[in-house]
Amino acid sequence: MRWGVIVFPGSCDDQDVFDSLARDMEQEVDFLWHKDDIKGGYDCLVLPGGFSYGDYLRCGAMARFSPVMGGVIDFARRGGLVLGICNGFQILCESGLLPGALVRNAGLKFVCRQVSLRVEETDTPFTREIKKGQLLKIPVKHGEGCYYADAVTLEQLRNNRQILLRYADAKGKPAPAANPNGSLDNIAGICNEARNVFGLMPHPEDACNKILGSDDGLKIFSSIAAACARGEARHG
Amino acid sequence: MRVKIFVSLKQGVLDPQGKAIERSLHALGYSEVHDVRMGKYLEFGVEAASRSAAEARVREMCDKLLANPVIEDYRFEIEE
Amino acid sequence: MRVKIFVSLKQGVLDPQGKAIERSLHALGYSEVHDVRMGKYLEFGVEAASRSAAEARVREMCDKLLANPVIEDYRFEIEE
Amino acid sequence: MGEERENPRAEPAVTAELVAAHGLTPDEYAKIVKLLGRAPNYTELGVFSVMWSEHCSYKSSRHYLKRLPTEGPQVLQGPGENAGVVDIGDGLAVAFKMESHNHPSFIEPYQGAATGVGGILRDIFTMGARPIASLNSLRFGAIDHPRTGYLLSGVVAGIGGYGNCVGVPTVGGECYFDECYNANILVNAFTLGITTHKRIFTGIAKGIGNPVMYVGSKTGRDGIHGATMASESFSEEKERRRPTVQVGDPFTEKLLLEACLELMEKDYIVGIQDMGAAGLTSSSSEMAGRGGVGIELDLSRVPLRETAMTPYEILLSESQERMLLVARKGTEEEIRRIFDKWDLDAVVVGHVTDDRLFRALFGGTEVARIPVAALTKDAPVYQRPAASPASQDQLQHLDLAAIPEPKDLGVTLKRLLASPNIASKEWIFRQYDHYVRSNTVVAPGADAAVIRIKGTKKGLALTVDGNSRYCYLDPYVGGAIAVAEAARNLACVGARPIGLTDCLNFGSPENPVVMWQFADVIHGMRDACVALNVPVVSGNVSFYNETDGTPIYPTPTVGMVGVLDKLECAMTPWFKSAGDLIVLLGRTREELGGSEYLKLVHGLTRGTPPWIDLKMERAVQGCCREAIEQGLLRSAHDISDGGLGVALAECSIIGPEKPLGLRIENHEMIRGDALLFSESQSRIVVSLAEKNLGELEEIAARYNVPLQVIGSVGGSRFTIQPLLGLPVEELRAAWAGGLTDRVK
Ligand SMILES: Nc1ncnc2c1ncn2[C@@H]1O[C@H](COP(=O)(O)OP(=O)(O)O)[C@@H](O)[C@H]1O
Ligand SMILES: [Mg+2]
Repeated sequence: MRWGVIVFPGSCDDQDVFDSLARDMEQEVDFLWHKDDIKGGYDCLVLPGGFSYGDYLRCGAMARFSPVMGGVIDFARRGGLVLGICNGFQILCESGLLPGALVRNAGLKFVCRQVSLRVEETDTPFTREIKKGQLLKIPVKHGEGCYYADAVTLEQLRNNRQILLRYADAKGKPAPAANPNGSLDNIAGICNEARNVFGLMPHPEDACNKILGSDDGLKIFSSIAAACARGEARHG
Repeated sequence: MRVKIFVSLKQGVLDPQGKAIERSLHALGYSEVHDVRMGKYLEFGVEAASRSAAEARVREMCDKLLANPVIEDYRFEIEE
Repeated sequence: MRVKIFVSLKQGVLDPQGKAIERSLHALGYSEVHDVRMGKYLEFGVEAASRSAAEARVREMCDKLLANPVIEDYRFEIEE
Repeated sequence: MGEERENPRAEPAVTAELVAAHGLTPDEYAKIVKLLGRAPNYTELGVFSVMWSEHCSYKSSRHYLKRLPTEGPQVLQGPGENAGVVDIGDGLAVAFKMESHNHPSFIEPYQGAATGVGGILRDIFTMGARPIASLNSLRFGAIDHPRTGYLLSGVVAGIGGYGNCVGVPTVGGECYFDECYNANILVNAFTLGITTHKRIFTGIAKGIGNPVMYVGSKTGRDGIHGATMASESFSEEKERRRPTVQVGDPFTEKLLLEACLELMEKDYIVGIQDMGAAGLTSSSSEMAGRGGVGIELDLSRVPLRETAMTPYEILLSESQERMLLVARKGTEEEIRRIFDKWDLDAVVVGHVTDDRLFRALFGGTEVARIPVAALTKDAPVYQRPAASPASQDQLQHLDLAAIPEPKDLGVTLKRLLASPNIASKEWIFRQYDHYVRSNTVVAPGADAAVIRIKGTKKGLALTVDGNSRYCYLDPYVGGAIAVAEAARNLACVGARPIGLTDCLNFGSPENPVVMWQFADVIHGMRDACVALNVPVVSGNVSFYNETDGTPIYPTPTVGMVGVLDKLECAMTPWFKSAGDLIVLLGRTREELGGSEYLKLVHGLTRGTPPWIDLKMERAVQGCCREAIEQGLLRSAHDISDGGLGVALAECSIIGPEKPLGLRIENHEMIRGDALLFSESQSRIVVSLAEKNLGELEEIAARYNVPLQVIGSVGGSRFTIQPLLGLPVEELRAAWAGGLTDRVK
């Protein structure tokens, strides 16, 4: 399969995503510059973490208008798989591909640490290889990762089972103490209704090798690879 | 013309910054302060044929970029 | 009384946010915009015997906590 | 083509007052007149004042810095450039340096610290290296001083805010609190970058006629030399001209970083240097100085952010996120195209000349004409008077017999663990992205950080250390220990030191006591560098750090880098499994002088610091490193602040998993507080499976290192027979909350 990693001027984790896909998973990966349109066929587009445009004003607010986003939105509308990590998640919310918004951490400070994530749904291309309720050890590092949505939206997310990851404690309970940023309902990652767009605050690319303390991030990437192997058509 | 835009968090969206400021103000002895809300303040110059023309443009800018309707409200003033 | 405080960067102090916002407004076709400055906007309620009493207190709060005199200016409005 | 600009303001006459206001002595002014063969104009005076400032000229320190060893087969670039460069094999090299940003951080903690990080990042990518890891060394006043919380919060947020946004992980550092920093905090920022041997750039101007290009942010009146304030009187629009605190723009820095690294893939660049202190002036004259050429600048072409800026202001502005480069003639267009891709200015502002003059034009008229040598190699050098204070002997006198032993040593241990100098620094490093670039193998919380080098089997270890209390009591010993402790921290993760950088933070060089401290610290550092075979490849001196009129403790901070040939061997300090033996390498003596214990429990900063035998230090480190490489150990932790008691507690509690207790039954027979809290040097506590003990003993014997099995790991209690015993959970709680609970 073929992955495209979008590069905004202030992307920081683009190389990390590239390396974990290319080195740890031996996948075919291209960088896609934010000023270009998307050419050629891709199975999955990744919006990496970082500070796309300095994250001035609001995280992801300006990235949403960069030329490449038109292509990303079409790609998603055609059913292509889109993964937004951290700043990528923020951009997906800002551009309306995902509901809700990510606001300042409740603690007001940037938080960088390992968290454990409970996998809530597995009938998606992003979590299909993972067992329901399984715990993943993956780091978060963000200043504005507190997920917010109004009551109605939140209800829809629950009803459509769009909440894919929750911050949980060692026992797997989504307890307040396990919530690093005050996210509603301990939400760490959600998908859209069509289940082909996934945004999460934690960084799987920083957990793709045992030497880094965890390789649970691979489980998300290999779920995507498996889904594509199952012949979901290219969307290019 | 000069434009002044005030972006504030919607009621119901929690505002940890405002809360933190309120706490520090109380700690400093300003106990008379309550309901602190923190927002953004933008100022810029703009050329436009008329005030109403400017208003229309500024409203567009806010809806498109400067405020996020999911979490924020905005209002603005225009001075000749 | 309601207090509204506007904190903005001093003249001449680099305002990266304002700069970036101006750039994207231009990119979006709003080329009529210039000199964008970004600041903080605070709103809160306060009890005070008189308007002037409130003013004195609020000025104190700004000098002590709400604005950093090294890089920021502030002004405020008080509504009964 | 820049439009012709008029100097917007008539320049003031150069008077004795104005000279003094520019921090130049009458003698220095006389020297300027002699070098020029005439009196300088106002703009030239400003140029001299910054180039001859302590910060740029190193006029008080140069004489002593020469004593530091800077050579080694691995050294590709020693001191004198923007950063040192060291070979790490596989055709790869690392560039690293540490910089201080003390005074700006005290005035505006967030921006001061942020721009400090920005500056050191530029020093690294200027060399052609991509920054991959940062450290920071911080000193604040007493934790309960009214300003400390505000300064700490601002500085940490600033370091994180800038480093996180640029995408460089902050993988470690250190942070201490002492009254001597109440009114003069220290913020020292370290960054390391990686490159190849083929891709090393330097700050040199060569090739007559080559264009000089300005890239990056526009120029404003940021941080213009304080002298302008002193000479405000003649100014009309005073308010607008007041020098302003520099505000950092990490996003622009990120663009500048990527644009420069992309440009460096091509061979368009002759030389490149960032515009740091004294901005355009120092970068251009220093590059010309290194190349033995002249430079002509047309200031009317410099991209400006503010209106009505004078030549003086343009030359002295310290606006951030700017670089100056000398390009090969004819490549200007290509260069502009690359910077355009990243939405940055790239403007030709001058060219290299053969007259060895620093010349600045403004709208056609010449506003400065100075021999480059006068600004660089002919700048004053002083050998200032140095004398140890009469009180030093008094200070070093400590009568242990007069120091009562605490009744409950368990309580005392908890107090030490809760001391902000020893307690967990998690509150700090949680605010730093230490994962980005996905290389971090040992994150903050260990003796040294370890990062992998993708595409190799190697790892890099980084640490920063310095104990100013030791330096205050005995500058020589303190200087030696700063180097030794850094190297020991590297040995504890299994790394071999390859080079160091330093920040030398001292009081006023015009104070003979300070110069004595400076000379002795350097002497001690030199001896340790030689003994441990670690060259100094870069560094930075910060004088005039005074708090309430008295100098801070002499505070050298040492940033050291090491290589692990087998990354998978990287060691961590915490216990791994119950039943393991606990072994002490090195010997504990009754050395409580200058210890954290003496200060915290008895309120004393006196005595002589622990002695250091550099031969023994080298042996202990070698022994530990070899044991790690042989895979014999499960943990290794250096014994520093707080002594054996604190080090053992840390082994029990600082790990990511739940705490592991221990039982110590065998140890030296000295007074209990000395056994637990003496900070004797050259000691490392390790744990290992019993079956490996024989091999470890064999290695220790070969290195002539004293080895003692002192106990074993296990259980939920922390017991040191017969002195103390308590639940390990209590120790963890004290350590975890010591700093965190006090900054809330
Ligand atoms: N300012 C800081 N920034 C980042 N990490 C820090 C800072 N201060 C301390 N740390 C981390 O906390 C741990 C303990 O620091 P320290 O007590 O200085 O260790 P040591 O005494 O072994 O040098 C180290 O891993 C260090 O990297
Ligand atoms: Mg230390």
